Amino acid sequence: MVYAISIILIGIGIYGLMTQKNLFKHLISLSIIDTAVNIFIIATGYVEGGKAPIYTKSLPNFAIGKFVDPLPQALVLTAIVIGVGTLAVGASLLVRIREKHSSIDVENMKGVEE
Amino acid sequence: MISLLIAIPLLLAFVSVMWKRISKSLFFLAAIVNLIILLASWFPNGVEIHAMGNWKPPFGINLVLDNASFYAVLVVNAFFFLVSLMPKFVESYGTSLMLLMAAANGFILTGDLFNSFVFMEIMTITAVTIASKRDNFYNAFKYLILGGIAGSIYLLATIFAYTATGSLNMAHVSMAAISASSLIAITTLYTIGLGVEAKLFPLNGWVSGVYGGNDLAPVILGTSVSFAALYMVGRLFGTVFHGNGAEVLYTLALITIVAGEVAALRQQNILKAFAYSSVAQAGVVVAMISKGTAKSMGLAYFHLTNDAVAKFVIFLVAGFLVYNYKNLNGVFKKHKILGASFSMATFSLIGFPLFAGFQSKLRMIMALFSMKDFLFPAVMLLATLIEVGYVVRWNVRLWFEEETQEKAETPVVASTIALILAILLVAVFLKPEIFLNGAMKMGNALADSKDYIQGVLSVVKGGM
Amino acid sequence: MALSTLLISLLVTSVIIYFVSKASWRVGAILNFLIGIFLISYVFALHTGTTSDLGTLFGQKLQLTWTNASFYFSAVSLMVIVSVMLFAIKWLDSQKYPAAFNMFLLMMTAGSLGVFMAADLVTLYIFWEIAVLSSMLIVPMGKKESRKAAVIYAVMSASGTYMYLYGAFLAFQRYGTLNISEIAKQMVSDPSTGIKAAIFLLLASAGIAKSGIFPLHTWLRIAHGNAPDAFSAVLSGQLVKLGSYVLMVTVAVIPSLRVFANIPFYSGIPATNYFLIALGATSIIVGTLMAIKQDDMKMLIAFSSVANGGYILIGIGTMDPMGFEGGVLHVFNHALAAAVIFMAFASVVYRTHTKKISELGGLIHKMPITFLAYLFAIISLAGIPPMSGFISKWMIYQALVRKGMFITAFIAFFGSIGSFLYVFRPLAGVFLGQLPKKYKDVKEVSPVMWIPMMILVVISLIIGIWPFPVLQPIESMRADFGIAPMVKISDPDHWLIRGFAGNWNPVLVFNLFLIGFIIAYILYTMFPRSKKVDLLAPHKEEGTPINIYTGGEYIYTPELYHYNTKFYAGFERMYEKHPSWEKVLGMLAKFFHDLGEWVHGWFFRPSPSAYAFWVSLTILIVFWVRW
Amino acid sequence: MRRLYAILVGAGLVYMLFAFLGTISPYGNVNLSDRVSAHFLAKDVNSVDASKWVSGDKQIPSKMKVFGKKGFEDGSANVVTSIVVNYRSFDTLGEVTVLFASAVGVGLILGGTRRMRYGRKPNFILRVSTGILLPLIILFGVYIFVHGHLTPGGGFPGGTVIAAAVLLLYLSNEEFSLNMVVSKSLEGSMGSLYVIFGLIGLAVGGAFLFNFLPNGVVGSLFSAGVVPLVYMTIGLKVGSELSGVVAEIHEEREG
Repeated sequence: MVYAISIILIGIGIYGLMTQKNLFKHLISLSIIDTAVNIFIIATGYVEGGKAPIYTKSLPNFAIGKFVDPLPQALVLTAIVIGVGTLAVGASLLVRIREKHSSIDVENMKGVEE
Repeated sequence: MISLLIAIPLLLAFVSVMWKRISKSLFFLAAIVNLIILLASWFPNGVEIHAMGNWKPPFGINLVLDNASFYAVLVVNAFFFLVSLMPKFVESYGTSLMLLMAAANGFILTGDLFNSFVFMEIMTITAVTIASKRDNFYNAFKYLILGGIAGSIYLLATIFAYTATGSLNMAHVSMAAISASSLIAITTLYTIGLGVEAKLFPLNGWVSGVYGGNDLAPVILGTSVSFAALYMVGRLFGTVFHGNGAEVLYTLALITIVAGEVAALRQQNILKAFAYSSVAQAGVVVAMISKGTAKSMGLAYFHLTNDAVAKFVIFLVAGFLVYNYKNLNGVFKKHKILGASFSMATFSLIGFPLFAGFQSKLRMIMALFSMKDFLFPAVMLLATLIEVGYVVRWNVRLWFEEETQEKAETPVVASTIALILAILLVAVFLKPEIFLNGAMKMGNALADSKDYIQGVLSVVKGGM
Repeated sequence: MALSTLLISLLVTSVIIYFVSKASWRVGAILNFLIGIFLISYVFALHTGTTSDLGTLFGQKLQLTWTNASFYFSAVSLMVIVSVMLFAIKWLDSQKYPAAFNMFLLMMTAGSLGVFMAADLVTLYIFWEIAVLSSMLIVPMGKKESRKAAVIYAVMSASGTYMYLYGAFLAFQRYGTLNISEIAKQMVSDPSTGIKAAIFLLLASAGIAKSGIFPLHTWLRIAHGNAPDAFSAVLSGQLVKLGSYVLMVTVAVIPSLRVFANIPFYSGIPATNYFLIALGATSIIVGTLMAIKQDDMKMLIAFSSVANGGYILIGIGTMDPMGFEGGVLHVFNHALAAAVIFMAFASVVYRTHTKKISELGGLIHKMPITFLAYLFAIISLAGIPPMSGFISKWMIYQALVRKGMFITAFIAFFGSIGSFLYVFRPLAGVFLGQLPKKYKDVKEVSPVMWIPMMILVVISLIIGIWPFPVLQPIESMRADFGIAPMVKISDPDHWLIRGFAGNWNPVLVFNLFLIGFIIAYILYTMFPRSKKVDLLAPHKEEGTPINIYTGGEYIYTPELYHYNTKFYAGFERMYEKHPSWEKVLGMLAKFFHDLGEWVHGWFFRPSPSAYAFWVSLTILIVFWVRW
Repeated sequence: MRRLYAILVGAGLVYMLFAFLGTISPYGNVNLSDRVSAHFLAKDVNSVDASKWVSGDKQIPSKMKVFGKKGFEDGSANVVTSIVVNYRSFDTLGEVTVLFASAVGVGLILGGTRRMRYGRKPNFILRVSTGILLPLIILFGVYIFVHGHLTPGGGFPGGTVIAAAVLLLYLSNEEFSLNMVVSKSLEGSMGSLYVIFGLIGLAVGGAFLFNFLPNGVVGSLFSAGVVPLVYMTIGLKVGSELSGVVAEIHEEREG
C-alpha cells in the first residue's frame, strides 16, 4: 500500500511536470517526486511489527525483527536535505527568472532565446 | 591520503565563505594540493581503499583508488587546476568551483552507491550555480529540473540495489547474486539516472542551454564533470553490473552521436555548436564503454581525454570570443594564438592526423572492426563527416571573414594555456602513450571486476 | 635521408617557413621553391624498393615504400607544385595571407608525397588527410565565395575519405593486415565476392571524391573556381591526381581482374570496374556539358577537370595494357595542361582582377606570352596532335575500341569534341576579340610568373614529340602491377607507340604539323591583315554611344553585343533544363540541417515539461524493450 | 492532448514501477539479517567477518541488551543517528555540503544588497509573541541537536528550527536584517570544524571521520563519542546556513 502510494505520487509528479506551464509548479512537482521517492525508501525499510530504531528504557534489547531497518531512514534524512537544497536553488532561480523574463509562466516568458 | 582529495577542497570551500576575497587563491591552493597528492600516489596498480571512519566495507563508506579512479581523478583535477590558473575567469565562483571539485573527486572515488548519489547531487547543484553565471537563469533552471528528475531516478535505482543485495557497497553489489529481473530494474533506472549527466539523447536537453549560456560552465562542465559522469557509466556498467543493460546504452549512444552532430550543424552560436559536439562525443564514449571489453573501455577513455582537452581549448577560446565580440567574423586575425589553438583543437576533434583525436578515433574504429561491429564505425564516420562540415565552417568564418570590430584585450594566461594544450594534442598524436597508457590501465581496471571486489572486500582495516 | 625523415622534416619545415614568411613572405616563397627543386632532385635519385618505417598502430607497421608508381606520381606532382611555387614568388603580392599560403603549400606537398609513398592503407589515409587539411586551409584565402567553397570541399572530400577508411578497416578486419600488397594477395584468394566488392568500392570512393568523378564532382567547380588563383593550378593539376592515384591503387595494385575473376564480365572487364568506368563516362558527359556553359573561366576548367578525371578513370579501369598506360599518361598530360591554364588565368586575374570571360577580351595584345602558354596548354588538353595530350587520349581510344566498349568510346569521342568547344571559349573570350577599354594599360606579367608556365608548356611539347621518357616509367609500373607484362607498347628504337589498330609515330606527326604551321605562317604574312574596329571607339566618354546603331537604336549596353556574351547560346539551349546534381546534394545537406533544427527544437529548446516527457518516454521504451 | 499524453506516459511509468516492485520483497516483510543494517543495530560491525558476510554467511547477531551498557563500537542510543553521523558520516558530510552548496548558490544567484520590505506593518500579536517565543524556539532547536544521539532529531532538524526563529524575526520586524558576516563565519567555521573532526580522526585513527572519542554508556547524554559534537556543529551550521538563505531571499537588488 505504501509502495503504491509512493509510486502513484511519482506518477503524479511526472504528470505535473509534463502538463504544468508555471515553472514554480515544475519545482513543486519535482518536490513531489522527491518526497514520493523518500516515502518509497522508508517503506523498503519497514519490518512488520518493528519499532523505531532507538534504544530506550522500554526497548533496551537488540533483536532481529524488533526494529525497522534504520539505514533507509538515514538515507532519507540525507535525501530530504538534498531536496531542500534543490528547492532553495530552484526558488532563487525563479526569482531571477521572473525579473529577467517578466514571468515564470512558460508561455508568457519574454526574451527566451531560441 | 585519498580522503584528502575531497577533504581539502571542502575545508577550503568552508573557509572561503568567511574570507571571500581570497577565495580564488584558495581555489588555486586546493587544486595544486590535490594535484600534488595525486602525483605522489601515481597509478596504484592495485586497489587501494580508504574506509571512512574505519568501518570496513560493505558496512561503512569507502573510497576506492584503483587505476581507473586514479586516472579519472587525475584528469578531473588537472582541468580544475587549469581553471584555477585563470582568476579572471573564476570571478566569484571560487567557492562553487571548490565544492564542484570536491564533489567530482568524491563521485569518482566513492565505492558506495548512495554516496555517489550524494556527490552527484552536489555536482548538480554547484553546476546549476555555475550555469547561472551571466544571468543564464532559465537554462540553469531547466538543468536543475532535469538533474532533479535524474537524481530521483538514480536514488530509486540505488534503493532497488539495496533491497536486492542488502548493502550499498559497489563491490558487494557487484558480487551479489541478483535476480535477472531485479538487475533489469536496477540497470534501467541507472541508465536514465546517469544518462542525464552523461548527456545521452534524449535526456540531454539541458546541454545546449547550459554550455551555451556563459563562458565558465562549458569549460568546467564540458570537461571535468562530464569526465566524472562518464567514468561512473564505466564503473557501474562495466564493473558493478557486468555489462547488464549495455545494449540499451549502445543504442542510445548511437542515436546520441547522430542527434548531437546534426544539431550542431545548424547552430549559429559557437558555444552551442560545440556543446552539441560534446554531446556527440559523449555518445561515442558511452557506446565504446558499452562494448564492455577492457580494450574498448580504455580506448573510450583515451578518446574522452583527447576530447576533453580539445573541448577545454575550444570552450575557453569560444567563451572569450562570444563575450568580447558581437560579431565573430574574422576575429582570429586579431588573436592569432587563440585562433591557432582553437583550430588545432577543432581539428583534433574531427580526428585529422597530426592531432590527438586521430589516434583515438582510428584506434576505436580498428578495435570495433576487430570486434566485428560494423554499425558503430559507420555511424561514427557519418558523424565525423557532419562534424567536418561545421568545424571547417567555423574555422573559415573565424579566420577568413571580414572583421568588423575593434580588438579586445588578449587574455594572456588563457591563450598560453590554450596554446600549451593545443601543443599537447600534437604531442599526443606523436606519442599517444601520454594518455593511452593511463587510459588503458583505466580500462583494464574497470573491466576487471574480480580484482575490484577482492581489493575492496578483503581489506579489514582502512588504510591511509 | 629516409623517406619518413624527409616527410616529417618537410612538415616541420613548413611551420618554420610560416615564421620566415611572417618576416618576409618573399624569402619564404623562395625557400619553398628551393625546397621544391631539392625534392625533385631527391625524387629522381631515389631507388625503387626503398622502404622506411613510420611507426606502429595496434601492432600494424605503418610503412613508406618507394615504387615506380610513387616515382611517377611524385614527379608529376612536383613538376606542378614547383612551377606554382616559382609562380607564387611574384604572384603572392596580390594575396592577403602569403605566409600561411607558403606554409600550407609545403605541408600539402609533404602530404601528397606521403600518399604516393604509402605502403599501407592507414599511412595513405594519414598523409591524404594532411594534404586535404592543408589544401582546405588555402582554399578560403580567395574571394568571398571561397569560404563556402572550402566547407564544401572539405565535406565532399571527407565523405570519400571516410568511406575509404571504412573500407580500409573492413579489409583489415578480414585480412588482418593493412599493407596494400598483402591485402591484394589475400583478396585474390578470398572466396567471398560481396565483401571484396564492398572493400573495392569503398576504397575507390576516396578517389572518386578527390578526382571529381560523377556523384561527388560538384566541389570541383566551387573549390577550383574560388580558390586563390594560382592554387587552383595545384588543386586541378596535382591534388586531383591524388584521387587518380587511389583509383589506380584500388583497380591495379589490387589486381581487380584476378580478384573479381568470378563475377560477371562485360567486354572483358569485371562488373566492378565496369561500374567505375560507367561513372567515369558520366563524368565526361557532365563535365563537358557543364564546362561549355560556364562564363567563369576557372569554373570552366574545373569542369574540364571532371571530364579529364573521367578519362583517367576509364583508361585505368579497363585494365588493358594500352588503356592503363593511356590513363596514367593522361594524369601527366592533364596535370601539366591544367596547371598551365590555371596559371595563365591567375596571370590574367592578377592583371585584370576579374575571372568572368564576358568582361575580358583581346588580351593577346597585352599579354602575348600568357596567351601562348594558354594556347599550347589547351591544345594539349583538347588532345590535338603535336602536344602530348593527344597520345594519351589516343591510347585510351585504342583500348576502348579493342575491348568493344563502343558506348564508352563514343562518350570519350564526344568529350573530346566538347573539349574543343569549351577550351575555345576562354581563348576567344579572354585573349582574342576586342580589348575592353579599362584594360588598355594592362601589361604582361613578370618573367617570374611566365617562366614556370613556359617550362611546363615546353615539357608538354617535348613529351608530345618524344613521349618515351614518360612512357617507360609507366611501362615498368604496368609490369609491377602485372598487367600483361609481356606486351611492349612504347618502342623508342623505332620512334613508335604500338597500338592494336596501327602505330603512332610522334616525331613524324610533329614534323608534319611543323611543316603545316610554317606554310600557314607564310600565307599569314603574305596576305593583308584584317582591320580592327573598336566597338567602343566612337564613344567619347564611357556609356554615351555616338554613331553606332543597331535596329535604329543607340547601343546603350555594348556588353550585350560583345560576342562573348552567350558564347554558345545555341548549343546551351539544347540542355538548358538539365537536372542539377548540385541541387540534389544541396537537398541532402539541407536535410541534415533540417534534421538538426528538428532535434534542437524538439529535444533541446523546449520547457522542462518536454524534458520530463522525453525522460519518461525513454524509461518506458527501455523498460518495454528489456522487461 | 498534452494532458492525454501526460496521463499515458505517467500511467506507463507507474505501471513500470509496479512491475519493478515485483523484484523487491513485499512491504513489511523484510529480513534484516540479509542487510548491513542488522549489524548497525547490533553495533557489532567490527566483529563481523566481512569476507564471509558478503559471500552469504550472514552472521546473525544474537539477542542482547544494549541500552545502558558500555563498550560498544558506537555509543548512540538512536541507531539512525549512529548511521548518519558515524557509520555513514561521509554521506552526512556530503549532505552538509549540498546544503552549503545551495546556500552559496542562492547567494550567488540572488546577490541582493537591501532588505526587502513587506510594505505592511506586522501586527501586534506577531510582534509580542515573537519576543516570547523566540528564546524558546532557539532553546528547542538546541535541545534537538544536542540530544540527536538519544532521541529522534539531530543537527538538521535542530538547525532548521533555529532558522525558523530567524524567519520569525524577519516576519515580525521590518527593520531586522541578519548580520551576514556573523552567519557566514558561523557557517564556514562550523563546516570547517566538521572537516577538521574528520581530519583529526584521520590523524588519530588513520581514517577520515574516525570516531576518536570514547563512546560512553549507551543512552546517557555524554556518550557516543564525536556524534554529539558533530551534531552540534551541524546544527549550528544548518541553522546559520538556512538563516542565511532566509536572509538572502529577503534581500533585493538595487534598481
